[in-house]
Amino acid sequence: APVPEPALQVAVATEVIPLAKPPVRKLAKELGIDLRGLTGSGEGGVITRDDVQHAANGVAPSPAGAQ
Amino acid sequence: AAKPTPEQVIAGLRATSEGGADLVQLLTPEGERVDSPEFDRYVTDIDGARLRSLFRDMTLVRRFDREANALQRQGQLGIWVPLLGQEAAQIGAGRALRPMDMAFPSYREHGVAWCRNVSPQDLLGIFRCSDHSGWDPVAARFHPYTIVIGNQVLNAAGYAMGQRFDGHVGDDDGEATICFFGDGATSQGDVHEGFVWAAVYDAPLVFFCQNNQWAISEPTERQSRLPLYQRAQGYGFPGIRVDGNDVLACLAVTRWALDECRTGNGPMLIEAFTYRMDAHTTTDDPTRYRLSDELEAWKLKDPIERVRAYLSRNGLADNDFFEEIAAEADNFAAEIRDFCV
Amino acid sequence: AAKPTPEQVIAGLRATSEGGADLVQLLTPEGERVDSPEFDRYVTDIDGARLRSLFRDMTLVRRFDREANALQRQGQLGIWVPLLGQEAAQIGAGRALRPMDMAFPSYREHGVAWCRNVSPQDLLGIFRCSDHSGWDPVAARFHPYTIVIGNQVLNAAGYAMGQRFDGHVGDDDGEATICFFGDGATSQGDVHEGFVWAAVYDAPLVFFCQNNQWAISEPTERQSRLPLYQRAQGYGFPGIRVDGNDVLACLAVTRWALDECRTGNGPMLIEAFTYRMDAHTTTDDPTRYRLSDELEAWKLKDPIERVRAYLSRNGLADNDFFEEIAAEADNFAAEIRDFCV
Amino acid sequence: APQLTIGKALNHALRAAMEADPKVLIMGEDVGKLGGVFRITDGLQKDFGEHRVLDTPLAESGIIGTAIGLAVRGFRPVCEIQFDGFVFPGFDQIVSQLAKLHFRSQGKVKVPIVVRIPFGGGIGAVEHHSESPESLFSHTAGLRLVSCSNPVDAYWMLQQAIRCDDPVLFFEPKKLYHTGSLKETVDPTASPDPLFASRVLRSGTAATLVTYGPSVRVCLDAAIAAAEEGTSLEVIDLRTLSPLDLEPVFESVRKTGRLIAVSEAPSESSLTSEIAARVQQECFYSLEAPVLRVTGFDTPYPPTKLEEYYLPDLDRVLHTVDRALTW
Amino acid sequence: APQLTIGKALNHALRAAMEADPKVLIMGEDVGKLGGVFRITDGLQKDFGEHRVLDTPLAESGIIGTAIGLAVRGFRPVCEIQFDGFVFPGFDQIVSQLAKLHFRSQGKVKVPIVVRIPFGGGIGAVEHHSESPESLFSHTAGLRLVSCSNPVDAYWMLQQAIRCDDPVLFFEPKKLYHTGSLKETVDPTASPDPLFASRVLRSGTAATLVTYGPSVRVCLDAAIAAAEEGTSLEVIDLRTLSPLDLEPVFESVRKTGRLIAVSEAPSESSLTSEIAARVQQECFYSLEAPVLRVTGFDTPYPPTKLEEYYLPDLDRVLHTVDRALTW
Ligand SMILES: Cc1ncc(C[n+]2csc(CCOP(=O)(O)OP(=O)(O)O)c2C)c(N)n1
Ligand SMILES: Cc1ncc(C[n+]2csc(CCOP(=O)(O)OP(=O)(O)O)c2C)c(N)n1
Ligand SMILES: [Mg+2]
Ligand SMILES: [Mg+2]
Ligand SMILES: [Mg+2]
Repeated sequence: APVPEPALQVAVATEVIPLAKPPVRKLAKELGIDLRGLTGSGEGGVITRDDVQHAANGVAPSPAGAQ
Repeated sequence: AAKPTPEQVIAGLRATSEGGADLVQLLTPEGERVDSPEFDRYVTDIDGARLRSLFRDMTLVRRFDREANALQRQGQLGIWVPLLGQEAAQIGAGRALRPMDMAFPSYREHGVAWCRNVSPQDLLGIFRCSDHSGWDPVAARFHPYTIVIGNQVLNAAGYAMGQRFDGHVGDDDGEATICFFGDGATSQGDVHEGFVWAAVYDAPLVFFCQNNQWAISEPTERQSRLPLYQRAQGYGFPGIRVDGNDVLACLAVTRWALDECRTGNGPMLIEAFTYRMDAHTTTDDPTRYRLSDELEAWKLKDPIERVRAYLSRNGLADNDFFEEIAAEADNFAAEIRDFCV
Repeated sequence: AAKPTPEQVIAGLRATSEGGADLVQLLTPEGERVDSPEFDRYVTDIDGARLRSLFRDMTLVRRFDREANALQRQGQLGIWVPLLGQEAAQIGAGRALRPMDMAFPSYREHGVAWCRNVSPQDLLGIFRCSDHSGWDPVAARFHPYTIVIGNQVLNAAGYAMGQRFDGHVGDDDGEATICFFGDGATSQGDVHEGFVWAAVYDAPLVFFCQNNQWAISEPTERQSRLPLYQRAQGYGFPGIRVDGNDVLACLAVTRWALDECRTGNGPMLIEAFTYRMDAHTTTDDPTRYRLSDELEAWKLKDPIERVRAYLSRNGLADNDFFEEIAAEADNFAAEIRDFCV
Repeated sequence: APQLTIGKALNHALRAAMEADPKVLIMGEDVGKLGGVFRITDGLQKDFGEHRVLDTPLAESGIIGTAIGLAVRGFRPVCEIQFDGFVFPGFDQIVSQLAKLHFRSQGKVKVPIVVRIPFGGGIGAVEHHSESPESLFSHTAGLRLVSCSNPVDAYWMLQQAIRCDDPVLFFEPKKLYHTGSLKETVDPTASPDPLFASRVLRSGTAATLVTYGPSVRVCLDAAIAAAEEGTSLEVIDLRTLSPLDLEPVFESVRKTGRLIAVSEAPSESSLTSEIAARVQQECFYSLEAPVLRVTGFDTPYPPTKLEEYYLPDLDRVLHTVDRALTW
Repeated sequence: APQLTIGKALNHALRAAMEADPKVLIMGEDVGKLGGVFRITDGLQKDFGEHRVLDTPLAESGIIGTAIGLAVRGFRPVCEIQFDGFVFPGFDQIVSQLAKLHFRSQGKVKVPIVVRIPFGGGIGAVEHHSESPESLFSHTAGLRLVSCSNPVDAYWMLQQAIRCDDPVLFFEPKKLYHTGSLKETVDPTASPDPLFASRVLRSGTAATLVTYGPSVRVCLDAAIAAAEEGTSLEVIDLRTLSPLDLEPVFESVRKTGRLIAVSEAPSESSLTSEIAARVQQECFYSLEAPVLRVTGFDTPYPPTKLEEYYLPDLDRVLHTVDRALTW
């Protein structure tokens, strides 16, 4: 799929920003992943590197690996 | 009963008085020369030509002031700080300076700037809001205008200490510094500290207070019980009150004070008793706080008119001279206008 | 020649002088009563009992001071600011106050604190570094110690203005304020501004300057050409110099000044001419900057000894009395020590 | 209820406070007959007398220092500093006494003083008349700082500040004093918002603008302009600068993911630095872009011919919004 | 080359500067016979005379204000402010004149003044003797600020500051003045690092500590303690506080992903806020945790019986490192 203009669309479209630390956002950007589509496996629903990596690999993140 | 009576206070301080018994005056408002055994000798060189020159200084400076005021009204300047009425104090003090002396102005000393050869164009930058100070203060020996009330007094004290540390004080060829501030400024801590420092370091500094009777809307009673020149008493250096509308007296007294300083007897305080004939600045409205009577009374003491009267009465200047100066003033004003518009 | 001669300066300012011709003194260093047509009437109530009481005040306060100094040396206090030598100035001034009067100290006024019933324990918190001020300044009518030199002078001027605005000034029942500061403090802008405000608002404020000859290592010549009480001349209120080692004179002069203030003639400046017999604080080393001769000269003018001499000579106190006070002082010191250790 | 400018609202507030409490005094340079150089105290000396509206000697340390003494005596002085740049001679009394007396005396001495400071640029004045010194005071523990941006707040916040038992520095957006277009109906019978609380002025979704005082108008205008181009901006008026009330800002950032802090003051070690520092910590996982700032430059305030380049304006704010959106 | 404490190194630096340039003056309270309350000017009046080492009247506005005049006259005054808390009476001259004259005069007036300020706590002193006012000056455009943390820097930085044509506020970690264990060999023939540059004191990989002045020791000690537990910390000494030299900090954060800024000053609107604000912007995508701060509290400086709870110490720094590592 073509990479969307992530920042603009995300900001306008969501009510609550998907939680992720900046380097993870960067990774998502680089891999063309829209964080809105992900469920964070980190504490409090934070999206982790693994979550992004798995999404990029087309694999669902394992809840067990969250902690 | 320690407190002076209200009458004493008013006699000492207020605008409508003549400035009190201690006032040094060489030229009355009517243009009559008054003898002064003490100060005559400081103006023995002021012959007809030199007095005409002082007249010219004051006239041109006033014309500059009025032109700038008009330019402000027309939107060419952001603000103007009029000197109207203070020409004698500033030209008298300014012309007493020697080239190597240093001057620290507040923000109203356009007449002193003129004497330091600061061009009106360079000076106007501040009021056109295009710079904070347009001249070379080192070359002109005229510090940038200082707006924060009192600050420059300490800076001047330091400079004068430096003149002494450099060994440039002690005889007739010595250097001196002059510092200008207003009646309102005398309340500021910095002015006091300037007095303390200058006294302790024997600094060759003339404190020149133009008491123009008003600090914006506040009369001198809001700052002091006693005439301001008496402030010096508490510090151990002389204070003197001069008729600030008498250019000859201002010249004489400032020369005396500068001489005392350059020979090592500084500091000195001069209170030039004068009047701010216009508003504080072009944004001010003096009708809110003072009566026009007061202004009318002071018009009779106009600093320029008394010199005109003296020159005429003594045959030192004829009509041609006055017309010539008027024409020069017109040209000068036109130049300034051209520059701004 | 405007400048005073070095001799004049030194005669006026320096430690080893007697304080000059203007010094008000009621009790000589030898304990002899000097008549004063002007000030005797302010101490007519000081009979034997009352003088013994002043002696007791000074003795206990000195003992407190010495104990605190020792406690600091033993590590029980972080720092101590000795008052040694200034007992007469502080007890004289402190005992002149009425309950409704207000006092603004600097940081050395332990003797005044004593008169305001601030307990030594409450006072020591600052020096034990466990609080910044331990007493209730509102209840005691004794403001927190002020360390930033000069600040309290303006605060005191404001308070005194408030006494006037409240209508509590104007007759013998009026209130007054006293403000303590040192010789060094006179250079600060805030002290000047305090003079200006108090003068302009006719504030019932006694400026009480303890000239203990030193501002840490700097002698009074570093601050002024003239004796400090003369500073008042420039503001239009009276200045007076009192022998700061003479508790009777300090009491009389302060009562006079407070009375002038409460009846509406404030402000007033008192310079108490005294001597800091110990270091500036326990962290200071005065041997670096002053000769022990000076201290020896001042020991002859000890504020407590002259009262002891007067009491003895006039049969107003016997040995029992002095022993009793000594014992009380010992107990007092022990209490303080117990509290700290 | 009257329609008032900010300047008039402040004047009404002073009058109301003086009527409500005889201990309230006004002190400053030219506050009497002249009514202050901005006329904020207009008419008050005439109606309340010279002992309640004091034309003081010309010295700011004196104004603050004597106000402290008056406060210790039981008065509630409201001091006017004529212009922002002239607060500095009074800085020592503010920092060493005003801010510390309550703490020093373990709460026994109260100093309920309000120091009114007209601040900020945009009036074409000479040097020292356009400064924004608020960050110096927000760094100083022991002071409360507030700033109003509209007539209703001006009216209420000033009265609340005067009633507060702590010292309050009250920053007034001088360039808006007499702006007729900002006039609002001020209803003296209404009940005001709390003094020490921020307020969301406009809600939005794409990014948040947080600001105070004179820059509030700039941010609101920017939000309107952005809306026209389809970008929805949230605008928060801090109102209280110390203590800061950042909860509404955090909440907003958790929603928008982007924050731009706007102020006329130089950025270095400032309130906007503090906001950025706090938000990046509190909203770390929500930030889609770093907190950005639009401020005056780190130079002395320029000659006012240049001030339009110095002050945050619509273009700089919108440009920075774009940077945040495309980070 | 001698082994010197920071205090002695400063004394040697002053002597060297006075020998090198007859225009260098020393001014302040008690700087003459006493040699200053910390003895930093010890012996200088004896050797250079009363006209080069001036025991001034007791007023800080006077000290700064006359130093400015002396500088305009061509001197290079080095002013000593006795303690941090006493700089405030001189604040106006610093902010309104010292910081602005060069700018105001379009570069024609130079004011090469150094204001030495012993700062910070930890000496068990009474009120006003333990403050950290540097952020107030870093917010003020037109000033340069530096702070030394060791004898070699003390020796060179002070001389460099005196040679600088701009005004420099020189913050000295007073509690370390006479710490014998910090003695270093100061070689007057060596060539110093540039004045306005930060320095990485210790390199590490897990997180970065950035600090200045007295807290440098605390951070170095923390790094040593952390190393023992296997955590590698990088430590940066800012040295220059204005202008900040943050490039080395950015570089470090890009490597470690975590930054803790440490200072004794209250955090609100401070230098550490500024560092956090700048780093979160410049290193946004590198931050594994928000920039955290360990600072004094936002209260007036407490009675010194409590100062150990107020000042950043090893435990608070390490605890904050843990928070950053586990964010
Ligand atoms: C520290 C400071 N406070 C306030 C002002 C605002 N102000 C400008 S001029 C002035 C009155 C000055 O009166 P005075 O010293 O008599 O001088 P004049 O203007 O009459 O020449 C005031 C209050 C200022 N410039 N600086
Ligand atoms: C504004 C300020 N500057 C410097 C100091 C440091 N200091 C404390 S006491 C002192 C000397 C004060 O001398 P003086 O006023 O004569 O009072 P004394 O200590 O002799 O009673 C100095 C310089 C201070 N406390 N406050
Ligand atoms: Mg001052
Ligand atoms: Mg005037
Ligand atoms: Mg003393």
